[in-house]
Amino acid sequence: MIFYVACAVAAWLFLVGVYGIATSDNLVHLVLCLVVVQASTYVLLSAVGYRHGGVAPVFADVTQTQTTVDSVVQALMLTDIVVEATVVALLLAITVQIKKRTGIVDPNNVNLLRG
Amino acid sequence: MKFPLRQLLFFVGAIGMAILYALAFAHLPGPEGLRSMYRDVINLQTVEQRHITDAITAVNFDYRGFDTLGEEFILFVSVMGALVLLREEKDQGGEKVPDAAWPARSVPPGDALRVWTLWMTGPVVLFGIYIVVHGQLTPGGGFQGGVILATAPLLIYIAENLEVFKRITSHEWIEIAEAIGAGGYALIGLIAFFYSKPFLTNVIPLGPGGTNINVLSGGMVPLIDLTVGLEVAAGFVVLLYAFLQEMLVKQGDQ
Amino acid sequence: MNDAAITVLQVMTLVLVAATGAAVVFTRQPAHQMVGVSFFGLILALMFLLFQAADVALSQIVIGAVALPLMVMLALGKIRRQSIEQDKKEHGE
Amino acid sequence: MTALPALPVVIPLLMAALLVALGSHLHRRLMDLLALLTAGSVTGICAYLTYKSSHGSPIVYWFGNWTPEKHFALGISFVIDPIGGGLATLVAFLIFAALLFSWRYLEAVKSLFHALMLIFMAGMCGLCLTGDLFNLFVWFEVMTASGVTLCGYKSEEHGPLQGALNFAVTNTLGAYLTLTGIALIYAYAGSLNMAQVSQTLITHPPGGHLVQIGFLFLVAGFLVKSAVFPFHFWLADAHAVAPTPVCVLFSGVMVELGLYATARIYWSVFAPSFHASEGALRTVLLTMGVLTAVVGALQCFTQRHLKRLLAFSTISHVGLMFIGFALLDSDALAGTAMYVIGHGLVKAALFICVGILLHRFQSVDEFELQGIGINSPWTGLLLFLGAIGLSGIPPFTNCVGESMIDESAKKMGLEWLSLVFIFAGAITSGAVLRIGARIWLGWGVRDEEAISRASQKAHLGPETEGSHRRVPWSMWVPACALLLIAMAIGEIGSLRSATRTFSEQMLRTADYNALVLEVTPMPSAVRLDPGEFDSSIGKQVIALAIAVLLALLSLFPNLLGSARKSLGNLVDLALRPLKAIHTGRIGDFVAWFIFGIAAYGAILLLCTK
Repeated sequence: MIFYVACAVAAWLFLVGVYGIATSDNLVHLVLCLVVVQASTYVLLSAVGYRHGGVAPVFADVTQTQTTVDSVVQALMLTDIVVEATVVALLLAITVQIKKRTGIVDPNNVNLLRG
Repeated sequence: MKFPLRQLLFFVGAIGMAILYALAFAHLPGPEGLRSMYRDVINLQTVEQRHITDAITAVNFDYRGFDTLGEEFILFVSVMGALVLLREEKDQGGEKVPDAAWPARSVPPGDALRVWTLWMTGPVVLFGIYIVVHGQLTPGGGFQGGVILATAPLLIYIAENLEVFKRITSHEWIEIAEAIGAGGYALIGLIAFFYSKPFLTNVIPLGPGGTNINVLSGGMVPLIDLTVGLEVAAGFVVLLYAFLQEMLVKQGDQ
Repeated sequence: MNDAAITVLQVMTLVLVAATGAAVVFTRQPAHQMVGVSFFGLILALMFLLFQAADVALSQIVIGAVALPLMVMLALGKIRRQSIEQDKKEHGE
Repeated sequence: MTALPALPVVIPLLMAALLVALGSHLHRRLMDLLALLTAGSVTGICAYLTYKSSHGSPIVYWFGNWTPEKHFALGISFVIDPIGGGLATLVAFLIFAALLFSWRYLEAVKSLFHALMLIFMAGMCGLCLTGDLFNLFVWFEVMTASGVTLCGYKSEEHGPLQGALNFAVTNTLGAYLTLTGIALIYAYAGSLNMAQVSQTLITHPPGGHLVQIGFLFLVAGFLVKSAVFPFHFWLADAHAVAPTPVCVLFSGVMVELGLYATARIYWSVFAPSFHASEGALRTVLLTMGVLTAVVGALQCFTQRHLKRLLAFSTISHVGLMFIGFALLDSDALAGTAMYVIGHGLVKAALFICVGILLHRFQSVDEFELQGIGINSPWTGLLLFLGAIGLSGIPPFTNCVGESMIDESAKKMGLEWLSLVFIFAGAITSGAVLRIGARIWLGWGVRDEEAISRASQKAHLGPETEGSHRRVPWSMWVPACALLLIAMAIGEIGSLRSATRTFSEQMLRTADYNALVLEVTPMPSAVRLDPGEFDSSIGKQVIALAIAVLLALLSLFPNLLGSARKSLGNLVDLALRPLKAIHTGRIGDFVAWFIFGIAAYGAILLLCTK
């Protein structure tokens, strides 16, 4: 059951985050909404990697015969977290610079590309 | 496009997406039926074959080490990106702020805070190093430890020892350290070529195994762990510094 | 702790994740939102712990609850300062 | 072979780290040389790997020496077949051309520009060669992060920042959906290697629509990358503002890589499980292709910003390439491969021409530049050649590709697709002819009001330093070389037979699985002949004629006489909705993204029998 709850939460986070981006009027707000969208992948991945009654696959404390959760998925999530940090850093840098150049942080107004 | 129209477009799409999600999840086998071949093979092998107890570190730095190489360079690029995007243009002369412009904080910290934060720096650095070097034994590793290490200079800033802070962060060597960290990962991968093995093969002696696994076990894994720790620590210092400098420069103008 | 208790905890955290995620989105004030995001990061870390992902939880704490809000805070500080300057310029002229 | 397959990724990464480390101590020219040397050697290595894999089986390379144990893939593999390897060669070659062009490029922020270009190259090569789903995602992210930074490189201007923002947000959203897809597939199949997943899907076919939805989510990021309608908005914005050498890469290969990844995922993983819904997938892909081709072409003709114009032309041509892939047939795929090569070379050359204009006259506005080109006639000649190439006239390589796709469409009873090719080819080529005629021949009515409007717009700053009087050899040589190659290789019969042979090989999923997991060499590919296709160039001549006519009419609307006004109104009316949706606002793009995925998903599921 927990698996399907997690899946539903993942879908919810994705859509609610995208809604935030679509209606955002502040670039910092937009970046943080993107963090929420990314959290959707965290939730989904941790549900996919979880096994009922499983323990963390650290064999200092557990023996190899015990059920463990999926280590591969956790490695993927670590990469995912790095991606999150980099995306946020890049987007915030862009935001700060846009503010500096135009004085505006509203994504609906920063519109210099029409041509 | 008018705002309500955009919302309409989104909601129609969102309903569709929700249905797609539901249909996809409904046909997943659920936690009991999930296939776990990958996990099973790795769980069985990691201690004997790799002398590593933390299976996640084994996957990260050995079984799927090539992914992590790419991941390190994503971080590397984004640090460069923040530097490129946040740089001050040259033509506005005098943007390079003289040392005098480094600000005093508006509210100077009390002595107690200063002493306490400075005192904290040591343990934070030690904790960071501990997390880095124990990567293959317990949860944590180069990445987590690296970020912890990167917060140490900030503590110094809070304690307002600006001279030390600047000496730590504003020097070129921190960028060099980052490049060495990222490049070092790839270099370790090259060692395998001398043994006629594919890139990133773990050809270094695995060290103590079985119940004696320690910080030196795992062959190339502890080495990679260190390079990752170096890269992440340096990378985040540069990153935080780039944002912090943005703020400090303007404070200096006032 | 028995299995049932863990499952209950997991469900509770998941619901909390869903709620705080929505709260982050619907807080339109970036300064308030930043607090929300650090809280969200912590809840996610808790969720990872309950799903037996200690490595991920540690990463999430250092990134999601420390480094990320720090970057946001610095960026916000910068943006606010610029707004003040712009106001000054406008009033000065 | 224990080292070589890894090098296209490892060499540029190492060199990038070295350049950053040495950064300020290196002379600019030395950095240029090192970067060029890296790109050159990667081109050589990729070409050699392609050659090797075409004489025998595709090369399978297991990183960390994790060869499959009991037929289970533990590690990450590169699977280098001639199609992927050839694309990687094209990538490295275009990077070389772009680096050569930027020999005199804007002063670098330390060594960061070169390092970013090299990492961008590593990401693209990795994407071409990998045989692992998550590894594909990692290289996708490497490409996105370095691409965004390169796009916003001139961060002192407004435009690049906005372009980079749109690029970053849309591509990141796409990447998250791709990751969701990977999670779904991993949850079902329990592995990440493409061959392994494919095999699990065959032996344990999942119920319901899991395969279709998983595929759609998985390729979502790549659809965004390849600028399929309605995910294409970011591309024009990014192109319009990115530095010229970066545009060369965005248009020349990055967009095509999105298509390649989609095709690779389909043929290496999903094709056998899609048996029942192949028709539905064809419908979806054809819809994508036709919509993208038409919208891109129409938007292209209405632009006056040269880079933006070329960007929309790229979008249109990507639509055509998607049509080639949509037929899900080996001959059409071979045609698409030829088309990718031809288009990549021609479009890269065209962007370099625009870069030369920007270098000489500091503007990329059609009206501002009117008649000014007389001072650099050779650039004009190159641009006209490129324009003709876009319409798909022999001897350009994309012409051959187009004929091959046409032929295969005819076999399926989809003759009408050639109309789309004529339409898109004629309009995009007409647009480039129009700007050529206006800038170099000075044709067209001079519109002072339009010029003044242009000067109010945020202008592109100069990208070069020093004298602007001459065009240095490092700028025009790459453009000439690219066009010459595009013309020379199309008619080579052995290239045609090779693309046909190896496209056919790419379609054999079962052999691919056996190769990767059981180390069974692929049965050596039967060399196919260059293929019979309608070699009459009637259609292409019609397209070119329409292009010339369109260019003339838009330059001299008075030729239409009294019909001018009503026709103009009609065109305006038809284009208004298109203009209205290209808002440049990130919120709209995101809404379109969600809507587009849902709509394509709906078509896919509803058409599945």
